Amino acid sequence: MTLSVQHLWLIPALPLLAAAIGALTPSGGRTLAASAAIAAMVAAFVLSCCALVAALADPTANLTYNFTWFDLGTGAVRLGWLLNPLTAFMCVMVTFVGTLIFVFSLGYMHDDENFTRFFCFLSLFAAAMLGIVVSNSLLFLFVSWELVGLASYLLIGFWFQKPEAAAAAKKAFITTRIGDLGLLLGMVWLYHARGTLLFFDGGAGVLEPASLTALMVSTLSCGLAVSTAISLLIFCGAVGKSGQFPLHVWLPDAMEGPTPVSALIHAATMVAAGVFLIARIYPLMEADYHHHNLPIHALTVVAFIGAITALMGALIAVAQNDIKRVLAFSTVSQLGFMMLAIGVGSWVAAIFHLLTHAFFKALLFLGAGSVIHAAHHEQDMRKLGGLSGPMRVTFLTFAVGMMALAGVPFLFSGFWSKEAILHAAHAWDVSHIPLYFGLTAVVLTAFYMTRLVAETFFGKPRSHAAGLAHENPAVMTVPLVILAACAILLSLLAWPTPWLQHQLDPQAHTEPGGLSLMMLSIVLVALGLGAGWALYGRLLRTNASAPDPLAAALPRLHAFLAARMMFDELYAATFGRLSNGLAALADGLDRYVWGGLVNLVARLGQFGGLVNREADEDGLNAGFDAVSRKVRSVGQIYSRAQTGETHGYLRVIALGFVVLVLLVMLGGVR
Amino acid sequence: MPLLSLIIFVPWVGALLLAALPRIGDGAARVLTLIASLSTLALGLVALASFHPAAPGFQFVEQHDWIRSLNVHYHLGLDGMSLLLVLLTGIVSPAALLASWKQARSPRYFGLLFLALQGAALGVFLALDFFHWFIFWELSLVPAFFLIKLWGGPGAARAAYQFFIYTLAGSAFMLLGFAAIFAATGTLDFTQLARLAADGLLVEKLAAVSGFWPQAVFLGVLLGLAVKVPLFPFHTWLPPAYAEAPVGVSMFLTGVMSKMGVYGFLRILWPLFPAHLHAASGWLLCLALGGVVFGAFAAMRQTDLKRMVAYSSVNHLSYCLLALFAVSYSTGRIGFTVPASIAAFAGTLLQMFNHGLSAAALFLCVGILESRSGGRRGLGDFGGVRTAAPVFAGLCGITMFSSLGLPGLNGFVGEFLIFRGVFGLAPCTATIATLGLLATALFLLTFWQRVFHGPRAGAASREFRDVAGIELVALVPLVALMFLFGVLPHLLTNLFNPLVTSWVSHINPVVTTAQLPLP
Amino acid sequence: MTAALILIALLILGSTAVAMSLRNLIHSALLLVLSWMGIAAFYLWAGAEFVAFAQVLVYAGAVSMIVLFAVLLTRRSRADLSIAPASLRRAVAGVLAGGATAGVLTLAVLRTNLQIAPSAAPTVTVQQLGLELIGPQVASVLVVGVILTVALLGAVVLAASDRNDGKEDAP
Amino acid sequence: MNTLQLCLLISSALFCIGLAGALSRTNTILVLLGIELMLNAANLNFIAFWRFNPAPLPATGVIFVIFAIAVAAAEAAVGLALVIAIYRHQQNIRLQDATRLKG
Repeated sequence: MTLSVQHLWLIPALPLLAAAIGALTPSGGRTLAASAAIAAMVAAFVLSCCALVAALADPTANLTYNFTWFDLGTGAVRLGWLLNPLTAFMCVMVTFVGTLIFVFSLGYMHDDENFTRFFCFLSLFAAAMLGIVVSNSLLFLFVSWELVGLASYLLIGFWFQKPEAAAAAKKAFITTRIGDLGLLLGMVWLYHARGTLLFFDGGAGVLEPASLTALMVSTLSCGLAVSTAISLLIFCGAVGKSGQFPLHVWLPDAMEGPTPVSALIHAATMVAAGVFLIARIYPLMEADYHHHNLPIHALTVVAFIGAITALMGALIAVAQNDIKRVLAFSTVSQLGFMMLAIGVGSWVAAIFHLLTHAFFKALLFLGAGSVIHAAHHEQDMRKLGGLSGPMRVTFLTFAVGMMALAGVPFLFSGFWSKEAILHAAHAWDVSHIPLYFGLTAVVLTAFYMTRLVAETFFGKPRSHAAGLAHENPAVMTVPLVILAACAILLSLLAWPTPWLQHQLDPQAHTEPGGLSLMMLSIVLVALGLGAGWALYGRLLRTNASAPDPLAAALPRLHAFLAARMMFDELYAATFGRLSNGLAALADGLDRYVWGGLVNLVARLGQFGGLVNREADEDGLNAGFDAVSRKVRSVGQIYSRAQTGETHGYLRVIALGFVVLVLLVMLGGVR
Repeated sequence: MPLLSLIIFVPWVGALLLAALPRIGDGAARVLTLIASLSTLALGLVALASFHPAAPGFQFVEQHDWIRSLNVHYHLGLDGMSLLLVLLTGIVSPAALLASWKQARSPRYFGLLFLALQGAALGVFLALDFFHWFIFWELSLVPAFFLIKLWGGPGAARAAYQFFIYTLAGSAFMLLGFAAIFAATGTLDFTQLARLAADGLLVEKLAAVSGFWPQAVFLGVLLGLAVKVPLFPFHTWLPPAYAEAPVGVSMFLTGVMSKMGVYGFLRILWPLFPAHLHAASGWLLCLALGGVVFGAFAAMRQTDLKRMVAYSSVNHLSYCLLALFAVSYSTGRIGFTVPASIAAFAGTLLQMFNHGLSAAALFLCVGILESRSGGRRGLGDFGGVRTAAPVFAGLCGITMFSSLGLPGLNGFVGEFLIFRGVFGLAPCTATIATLGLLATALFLLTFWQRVFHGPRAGAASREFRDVAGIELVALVPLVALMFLFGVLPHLLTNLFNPLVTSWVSHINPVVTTAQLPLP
Repeated sequence: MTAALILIALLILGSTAVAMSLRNLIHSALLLVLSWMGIAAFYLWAGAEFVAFAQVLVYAGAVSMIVLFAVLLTRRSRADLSIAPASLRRAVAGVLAGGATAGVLTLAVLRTNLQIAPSAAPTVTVQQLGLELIGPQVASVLVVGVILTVALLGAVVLAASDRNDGKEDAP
Repeated sequence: MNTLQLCLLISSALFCIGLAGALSRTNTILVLLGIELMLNAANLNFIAFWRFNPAPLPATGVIFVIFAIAVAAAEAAVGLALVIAIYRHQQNIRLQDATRLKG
């Protein structure tokens, strides 16, 4: 059974419907809201599978269905749906992981009083993400993109009574919006340059050769190709959404939301959107690549930003103590890997890593959630420990996730997707710096994940809460098991044959991955694992306040990393102050300058009145008074004529008339 | 049936009825006011039903001789832009009345003044002869003044005087300008004047009187309209007036009256003085940009919620002017393209409508907050309202996101089209203007965070009613319309697409080649 | 023709002059009715029938009645009806002023070269008048109507007896 | 002297009689009647000019007189009402006694 592209809108529409149901359900209707949300996700998953079947029938085809949203002048603003393997794989991943996270939430949020609203927001989140995926128009993609931002805002701030959660939500929204402004400008520019925002439109779409050529050929005054400028602007959006350097600061704070939300944000929906966007518009990003006279290529920027992000995220993760924060920075790092992959020209590797990462990162977050839930919301791993016994299922599945993330060879999907990226970086002919950054990050990843597992699960419980922890009900563990299985099984997509690669991009030449590079990365992973075990596994801390061995060795570096490289402070000192200053300036201008001007004019008027009055009193009025006294006395004389006697008046009128006529007649006055 | 006259005068008849019934009860006065106010919506829908968007020119035209010796006609007409604004008035006015439903002090006089204000605003949107257009324009000031002064907050008297004097001073210049136009051309009819201007005769005739006149007249009219919109930096009357006015009046001021200025720009200044506008548009573009950026940043700094929303109005309206000035700026230059201009104009009209909805609803929300806290509306007077009043928080949140331009709600389409247009015409301006978008998000989210999130504090720590009854009746339709026009913008764009197209096609590049320096 | 005019003139002027000099107010009023009838006769002579009838109706009918009522309302005793002419000085002054005006006017009339129509009297039918009145002159008719109404109301207000008047107006 | 001039002389005489009467009598009612006579004299002129105009406009003089009569009637009504009011106030209707309005 296949799903035709006309009906592709059903996939986002179903969760949206569930969100509407959840929004209108009173807080008592828990079952209705949750079942609607999960049923919608399952249905969307089934539809996505059908869509996948349809897409794989001809992987090279871009099936589109375009329609008019509204007329504008003589033209129209058009939207559309696009079905190709990229869409289909993403849909399947989002709906599958989403469904599992939804089910997990049933258990995790069971005691929350805003249960229905939570499912409403989750559904909205999934719907918006699916909207991004199925869109054949940058405009509709942007619409969904912003809705993703909204949903993340609502979910991160779900426990809005906590000031930290509220602040984190706002930070996430604002930070991603900074990137979105770039995306908006890029989109507007693209629209202006091409007159359409459809990706594929029978030859007229922006991702089709005619358009790409036109965009690449025209250059700006600074020598940049228009396509480069547009690509970079759009990339700004991805930087914000996908937590790339330098806009990654919101991602760790987003941990303030409930853990399933973190799982959703970090695995399936929000951060994946940025990578997906760049993969979607890859032809545009790549358009300037073979044009050698340009000062800069869009993809180069992407690769370096990705490499910096990968290394930076891994470094910061080493020094975090909050279990979710470690995972958050590992997400930053892995997203950097994906961007790196796109930047070095292999968007397929990026999507592959996106898919595998979605599964094992969801697994890790849900596992962390399971731990947190069991340990009564204790998230500091220095206070955990010894959970491998009481939480058997969680421990095992978490270990699978950890090994997938660390890139333990062969069995785990993460290894294959990471290898694909490293190979692509190796094959990149511009620079090898991203490769070295990536390899360093690989070591660090293995290191901090080992630390995480060791501190959380091994040794003895180091707090009362951790001591009381026991395994969670099946509604929470079953999704873990499924995800763990997937984290392993997904290896099959890449090995023994690079099947996924063929489906996504049949023309791509598969690099015959150098065996030496693979060996090197295996050695590096082993190094990381070993170092982690040596530092944290053997010397298990005995109580929560015992010093960190790394902090003891390199206190200043550790403090710097623990403070997340001071980015927040840096931004607060620069942009925060700048915008506050601008606000103060604007307000001051208003209050004192413009308002002052207006008041000055008013004062001048008043002053004029005052001067006038004084001058009148002393100068003019004195004269006037004299004159008017004279006039008054004369008037009094004259007023005696006003006897009030009617006859007198009448007589005067008659005589006046006679005199007048005589004057006219005799005097000849004509 | 003289539909347009009915639209204008039914509210006034309602006001007269209220004036003639001194012994009417408070409840009956409220109901009568509401019915008279709703007539605008009903008649607007009648006009909508028989409106032909594709027909050129004005529809439902009523033209009668009035003062023959002055060549003044009673001339009413309706095109897509007027219809949009009439409908907006029809939507916002009843909502504003409902928002002031609990107004304890003499609802009869309140209703009387409000209906007078509504009729005057409608007259401005429908009149096509400067003579009565200006009468309506000035008449709208009088009830607004009394509404602010008598029903407003503690600083209301000062704010009302400032509002009145400032706008009156502005329109005095406009009146002088039109007196000059009348002296030179002998007509005050907008359509005739526009035709003269299109042939280049208007400036010629003015210049025949004295070389300085065209510029002076242009500046006079510009000043009058700029104060009304308001264009940065003529906006200082706005925040106190909006903040001190009672909630319903704030809603009407921001929802409808602020549109009068933009309407004037599009109906009068641009058609009559395209060349002068073009010559001045560089400066004006900077001023509009200043409004966008400074309006938003100044809002960030406010602690009074109403002032904050008032500044956001400055910001949002400046987008409309930004688009207009960008079109004017680029006519005859290399950057000019027809699709971008169409998008800019369509965005302007959409933004006018959508800002009316969102800002009115935002004021309504602040008013509800104010009513719960005993008149206080500082940023620090609340906290955790979302816990106390979840439904209200939801509706207010939707309003806020609509004002912030979230896709899926009404604000987005207009802003997108404006950016699309302005970017096509003046890219740097559009780039800087995005700062305004960012600052808008910043201050609205700060407002939301401080007032609604966190633990219950301030007014919300005591008993805090959720929205119910009348408030819900006022707020829910506005919110529903936000969704409707966000998803289906063609409901609005179809009304003015042909109009906008014809505007752009009538831009005469020849006029603009003559670079007229400002004095 | 001229003879008729002279007869009419004699009637008008004679009755008026006598009316103005009589002592008895009632007699004066009645003589003035005669004078007004004479004026009506003049209108008839000149061919303006409608005006003549209006004159009869308004002056001979209505105004004379009002005058009589006013006379009767403003007397306290029978003696009040006969009023001696005012002081001789006043009378002389009045006659002098009137005579001077008359002289001037006569001079003016006689010295002015006035052309007259050789043709017969212009005819104007009542229908023409009516059309004129509700056509081009409709605004004036309306204004006159308003004036009459207001005058009527004003007259009623002024004349309406109010018992407290005296007290309030007392200086 | 033609007919028109004769008519004008008659009206002048009437006017002057009215004037003399109004000036010499002290009874307010008679003064008012004198004024009415002056108005009538003016009406006579209108009709005379209308009658003997070389190029008569249709009905203009007649219309004028009709309006004048209407206004005169109104004036008479108001004037006599005033007389009654004055009488009620000062118990006589001697015009020279009604001087309270003097400046």
